[in-house]
Amino acid sequence: PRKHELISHLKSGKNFLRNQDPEKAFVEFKAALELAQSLGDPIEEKKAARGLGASLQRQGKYREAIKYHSMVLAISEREGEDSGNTEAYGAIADCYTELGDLERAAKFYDNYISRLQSD
Amino acid sequence: PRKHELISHLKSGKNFLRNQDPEKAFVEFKAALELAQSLGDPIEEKKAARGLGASLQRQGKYREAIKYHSMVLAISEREGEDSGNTEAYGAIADCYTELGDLERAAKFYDNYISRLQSD
Amino acid sequence: LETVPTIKKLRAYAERIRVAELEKCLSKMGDDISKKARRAVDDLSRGIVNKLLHGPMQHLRCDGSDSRTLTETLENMHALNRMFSLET
Amino acid sequence: LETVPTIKKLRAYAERIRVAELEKCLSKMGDDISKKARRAVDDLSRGIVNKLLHGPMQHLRCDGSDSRTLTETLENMHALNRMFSLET
Repeated sequence: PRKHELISHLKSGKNFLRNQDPEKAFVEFKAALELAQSLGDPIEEKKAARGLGASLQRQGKYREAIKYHSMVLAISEREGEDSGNTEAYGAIADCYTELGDLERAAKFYDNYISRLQSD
Repeated sequence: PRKHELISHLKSGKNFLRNQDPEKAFVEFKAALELAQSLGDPIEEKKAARGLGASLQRQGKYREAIKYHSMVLAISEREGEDSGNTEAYGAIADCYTELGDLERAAKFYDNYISRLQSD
Repeated sequence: LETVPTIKKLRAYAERIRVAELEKCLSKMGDDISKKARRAVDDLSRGIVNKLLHGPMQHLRCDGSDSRTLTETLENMHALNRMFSLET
Repeated sequence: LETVPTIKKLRAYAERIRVAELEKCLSKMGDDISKKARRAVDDLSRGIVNKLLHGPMQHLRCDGSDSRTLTETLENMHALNRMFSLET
């Protein structure tokens, strides 16, 4: 039931993102993140964090977006399971590029690139 | 029943190709082509023709391969349905490249390239 | 470091294609698709894009210690900008 | 015309990736996959590859009448050869 609610927030979030409404998407992903955390579901927790990062990026809030994309990396480390990391490294690098911090962007892109060939 | 036999020849042909045995693949695709023609099934007919082309290509028989890849284009024209054409133009061009006829290869690649963006 | 914005643009270019093709595929497959299948199809789309981008991306990131020269890296960047119309 | 062999090699390079990823996907999806789904997944893999290759391929084929110069086309070819290791 709460898992069902969680999935439905993720789905709405994605739809809002697709329809260019990142503010509403943010609200959905935020609700999803809290549910995923209380349910102890790391896979959905990562999806919510990634969604939050993407929503903030679309709003031009790059510093905050980095915070949520980094959360994906932190969850991976905590769980010993690295799905979603390639995308997170790429997204963080995109944000640093937007912020003009090319030095830091390059470091994250290097992590991203080194993972492109693995599955 | 005969349709079932046709599908099974196509499947074996693909497996032989995957296992680097183009001679045996050719035999399977040849049987599939004859069945498809007698059943009047243009979609499977194209698959068989493409398989025959690929089998011959792997054997270095580029002129014969072109014949079968061109058959895909002919079936498309006959049926007014162009699935498989992009791949056929590309494969014919590959054969001409192998034969050293870059002039003709370029013409077929141009047809191939102009179709890459469509579905 | 001049090549960093090109990496970002090339990623975005490929991601647009990936998402558009994935949505077409999912709509063809209909709603009766299992979670496992959904995941496999998503992995397929990412796998193809990532493996195709690996070479170009790597050749946009080679400075200093690397054997590839800066000139070559910049030439790669210019070619990619042209070929994918990344500067428009 | 010097670029023609590069077109062939780039096509083959991308096709190897496409087939490998497609087979991984199909094996994950198992045998219970419908013909329609099989077709949609195949189209997805071809769609992504074809759309990603369109730009580079187009920029390997421009001679004479075209506004792009031969020099630029050759530069594109050299960059692609490097980035996809097409000459090894």
